[in-house]
Amino acid sequence: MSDPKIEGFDLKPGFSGMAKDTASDQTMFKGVHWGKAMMWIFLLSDTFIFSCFLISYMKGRGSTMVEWPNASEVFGLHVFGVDVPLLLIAIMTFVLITSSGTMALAVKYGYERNKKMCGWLILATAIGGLTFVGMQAFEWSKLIHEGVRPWENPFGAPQFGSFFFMITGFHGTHVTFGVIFLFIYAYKTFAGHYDEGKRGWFTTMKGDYVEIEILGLYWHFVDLVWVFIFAFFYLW
Amino acid sequence: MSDEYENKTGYQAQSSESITSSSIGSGVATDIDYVRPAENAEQDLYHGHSFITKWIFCQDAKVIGVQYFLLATFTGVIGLVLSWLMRLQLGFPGAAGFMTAEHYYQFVTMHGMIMVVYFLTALFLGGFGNYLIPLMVGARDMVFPYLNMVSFWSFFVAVAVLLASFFVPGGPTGSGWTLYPPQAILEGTPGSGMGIILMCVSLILFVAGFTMGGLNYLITILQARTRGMTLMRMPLTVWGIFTATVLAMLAFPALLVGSLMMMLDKLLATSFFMPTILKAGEILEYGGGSPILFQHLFWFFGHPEVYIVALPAFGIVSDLISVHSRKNIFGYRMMVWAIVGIGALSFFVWAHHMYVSGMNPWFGFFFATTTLIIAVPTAMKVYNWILTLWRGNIRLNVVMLWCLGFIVTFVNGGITGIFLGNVSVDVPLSDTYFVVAHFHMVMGIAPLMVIMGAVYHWFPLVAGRFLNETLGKWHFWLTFLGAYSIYFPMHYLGFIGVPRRYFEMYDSPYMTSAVGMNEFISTAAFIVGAAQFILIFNIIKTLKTGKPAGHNPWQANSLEWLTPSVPPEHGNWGEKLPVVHRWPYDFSVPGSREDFITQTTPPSDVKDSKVEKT
Amino acid sequence: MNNNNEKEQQSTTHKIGIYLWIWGLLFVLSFFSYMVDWYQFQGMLRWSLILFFMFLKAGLIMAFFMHLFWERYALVNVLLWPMTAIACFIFLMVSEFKYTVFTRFFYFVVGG
Amino acid sequence: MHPGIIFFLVILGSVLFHIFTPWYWTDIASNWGGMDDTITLTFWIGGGVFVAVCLFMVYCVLKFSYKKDRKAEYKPEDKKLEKILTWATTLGVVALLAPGLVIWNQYVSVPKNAVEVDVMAWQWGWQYRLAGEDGKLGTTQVVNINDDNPFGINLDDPFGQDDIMIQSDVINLENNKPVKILLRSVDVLHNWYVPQFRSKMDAVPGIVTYYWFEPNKIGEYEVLCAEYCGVGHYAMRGGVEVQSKEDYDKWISEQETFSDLIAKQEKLELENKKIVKNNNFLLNKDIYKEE
Repeated sequence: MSDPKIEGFDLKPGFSGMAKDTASDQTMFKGVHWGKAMMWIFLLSDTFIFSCFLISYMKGRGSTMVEWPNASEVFGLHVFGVDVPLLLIAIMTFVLITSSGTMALAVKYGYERNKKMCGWLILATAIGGLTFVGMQAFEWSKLIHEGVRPWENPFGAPQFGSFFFMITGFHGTHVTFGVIFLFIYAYKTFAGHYDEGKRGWFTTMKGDYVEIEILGLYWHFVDLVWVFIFAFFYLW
Repeated sequence: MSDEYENKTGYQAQSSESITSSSIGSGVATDIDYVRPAENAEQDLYHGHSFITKWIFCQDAKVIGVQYFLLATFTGVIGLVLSWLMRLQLGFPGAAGFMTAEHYYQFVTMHGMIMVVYFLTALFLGGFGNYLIPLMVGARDMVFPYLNMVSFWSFFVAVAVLLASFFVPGGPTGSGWTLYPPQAILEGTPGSGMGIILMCVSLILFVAGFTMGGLNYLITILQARTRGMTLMRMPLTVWGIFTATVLAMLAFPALLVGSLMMMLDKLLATSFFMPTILKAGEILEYGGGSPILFQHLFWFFGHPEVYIVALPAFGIVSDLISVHSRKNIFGYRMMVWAIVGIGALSFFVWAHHMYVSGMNPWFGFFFATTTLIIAVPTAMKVYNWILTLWRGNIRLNVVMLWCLGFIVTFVNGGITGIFLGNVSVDVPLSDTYFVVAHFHMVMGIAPLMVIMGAVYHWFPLVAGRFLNETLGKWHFWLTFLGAYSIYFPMHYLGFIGVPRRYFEMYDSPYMTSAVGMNEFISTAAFIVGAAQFILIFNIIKTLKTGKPAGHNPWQANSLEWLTPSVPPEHGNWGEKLPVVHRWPYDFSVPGSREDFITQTTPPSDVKDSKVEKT
Repeated sequence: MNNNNEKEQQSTTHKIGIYLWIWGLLFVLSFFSYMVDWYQFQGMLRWSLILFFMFLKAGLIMAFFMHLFWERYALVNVLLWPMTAIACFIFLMVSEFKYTVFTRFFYFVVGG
Repeated sequence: MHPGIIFFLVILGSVLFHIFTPWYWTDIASNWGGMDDTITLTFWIGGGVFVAVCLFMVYCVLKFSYKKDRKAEYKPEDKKLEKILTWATTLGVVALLAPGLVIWNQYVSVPKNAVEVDVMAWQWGWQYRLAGEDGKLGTTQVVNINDDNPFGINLDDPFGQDDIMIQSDVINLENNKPVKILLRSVDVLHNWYVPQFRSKMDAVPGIVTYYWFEPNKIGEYEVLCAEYCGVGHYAMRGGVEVQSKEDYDKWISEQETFSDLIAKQEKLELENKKIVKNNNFLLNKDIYKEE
């Protein structure tokens, strides 16, 4: 996050700092925890996965000669006698951004070693994620009920269903994994593993609040992907 | 569980807080040997006690590297046997009675996929990467040993699934290693049922496993180097593996997405890649998809994949040439930038595999230009290799022979690459045997030469004994001369116009003119294949009885030879991590007593030598 | 790099205000991008608004929630440069699908 | 023997093989001589580099092989030499790329007077369609294909009625007349390739691809499928017969048009009192109207 202090090494800002960091020994990302660097590189790789999905979607949608369904109608809800376009999606976006905010605060309180706040905020994030997955399940079942299948749909191009289920499914899987880990990390926070430096199950590293930030990066990434899916799938 | 850790005093888990802890006095900087203190705390390692934790589910990167090496070699031997069967059919049609066209295409496919992904990629990155990275950058192990172990076992499962496809109804997929839809999942291609599904599953597992390994390699190189080890002091081996891993992390996603979508097309009848199709008089349930999309995804992965195989080879061969000609690598900086530049450019050239695929024809201009730009850094690397030999003091041992063989085959394959990259020259040659000859020469034989050279070079480190030199020379000459006489004439089949992937030519004029050559090529292929067993025999023989190597037998400079024990133990460095003072290529420095100065030699020890670059 | 930071020195956290601000902004921007659909803007206007809000939201999440704004340039550059490959892929695929749909339309429907 | 000498013999052998090889191009029979010239140019430049690099390597190996008392030169970098080599390589690359791009530009720009030939591929065979008197090919749909309409021509397309249909894997072409090959496939990827014409392109289901050439040598040629298309790939052959104008005109006048075929079918149907109706086709037509 902020510049760390490193003995015998004068950290410079900006591009000259970048050149100096790169040319230095031991680490390239000064003060960045191994796990955090790993998560960043992993997310970079994951970005390419989602990019490939969205590029395929763009190519598929662009090449088909059958009319593409109007997302704002397909995903509209009929509430209180009015048709509201994209209502469910709007709420889902709201929920995901809310959970992203709580996660950001959890990271902050984690670094302040505020165990209670941090734990509760992670739990709130997890519940937000769970709500999101639940709403997605509702959306899927609604569409399936209306006859949308991966191989066909009553509204137009069959690729609509294919891409919808594949991309939201892949994103939903990411959210689900995130939720599982959020619950685990909430437990670990409350149990004080990060204060004592207790070792994890599969690692020789000692527990540290930086793990909250690592999980936070993943969670924000899931949110970030949703921003792109929202723009390209629902608004296009 | 805590008793399984070696809790040395001062050992601490690597964490952000420990970085800012202790402090040091200021007057130290006047010492010319001064290297600033460690940023990272010591790494805790899990030392296995039982046979299972030590040798099977092991977290030591060196053991994992050997595991990768052995499993990749095992699949490679399967690929080799498949290639024999193919050559048998091509050289002597009908000689293998059981061989039908279905079998032939299945063998072609599995041979290609095994060799490119499960053999070369796994061997270079999983095998050499795991073994050499921590040693060469001066780390105790990979940064996430547990993840590293899972990576290998994912690879194991991926191989198991791949091999399982030989035994399912319909056999393995026979769609060519490029797996182009629609034919990959339609009747009419062998193994279009279970075969292709298992192939996709296996690839997805491989990618998942490789991602875990790749994260390890990258973070170890970027964040866990020892004191004094800057990026520009790393051996080129590490640079090659590093860049290749970056490419893999960014290119494999496209393969994953492509495999997943193809599986959905097969299993759920989605139409990602499937347009309206008329098959045996019936319109299938597909419609509206684009087969070319798969090709773009595949080659967005596929071209970087070529460099995933080539770049580690470039790196390793640079080190071998430098050590065995007792001379620094010529133009180290240029070599590094060439590796990085080739890696970066490889994401902008993928469609040169698709010049005649029916994509937007105007892409030809873009991709021909970017492709030929890559020729410049690649040529620079070749120049630098031979300029390293120039005025060196060349030990003509087996390792050097493999390197020389690499240079010949690589330059040959690189030049034919310029034919195929130049769009209009590609038109008559693509999909002919010219292509087969080209890529076997440049990404089959050339990297294989490097692998063999690396095996002879690092075997004394891994096993503590030399491989037999005489057997090695037989192995080299049979392989090099044999492989060259397989693939050099094969280019000319392409000139005649013989297309790839033909089970048989019938009485076509192209066949009659090439019958003799095909017989010759097949015979050579059998000999070259058989020659590889010399290496296996050599390894088995010398593992117990070979000449003991001792410390640093090649008088090399890089860190992997400077471990306190040979072979290195878990944790690599004993009590203290090494401190690096120079680049790994200080050979034959004027004024120094010996013709090499190791990376850990402090400047005060070699005051008289005129070192130009550190 | 930023003033708040230099004052805090030891602590690696930031004032809560900045997170709340960004959080609020994200809600507002999401609301705006939803409004793009609500009012059914079409054509270039719709596209530029969608992309504008999308990149703004993505940028805010990355810069502040994922702390990239405070990270050192080495990390930031390593993460952002590979996106040029994606950009190239997108750009080429746009002209590819235009070509595909052109041949389909020309040879299967219009002709002549 | 000294390894350097063996390497030298390998290089020498490669050059000699290239000079004396009996295996080389089939005689060119189209206008794409430019491709052959570019290949020759690439051979000279590339082959020259190959020989030069390898001979230099052999020289180093012979001259600088290990001697105990010799010390290798210590020279980490030579900026000037590297610069010269970089620019020389760049120059060579440009010299190869430029003609390549010029010819590719010709390859993708079809001359106006080219005759369009619709090549339809399936697993595993070919058939061809030529424009009739109106000079235009009718549009097609895969879903229209049936026994009465082997090419899947859209029935409501007026240009399609007089299309000449050649339900054979051999096509005749007129000598010295540019041909635009329009490739389509009804199932998987194929590639219509005649080595003597030097040109090729994949047939991709779902789209129509093209390339062109001008045959300039009378004779019969074998067509090969050059894109793997399943188990019958190796047996998927066709033929081309390049003829003089007179022979070609005579041949084409003997071919059947689509309307001939329909008339024949209708006669047959009347006899059998059967109505042929393609529901599939009608249904799909409506969808495409909406586009």
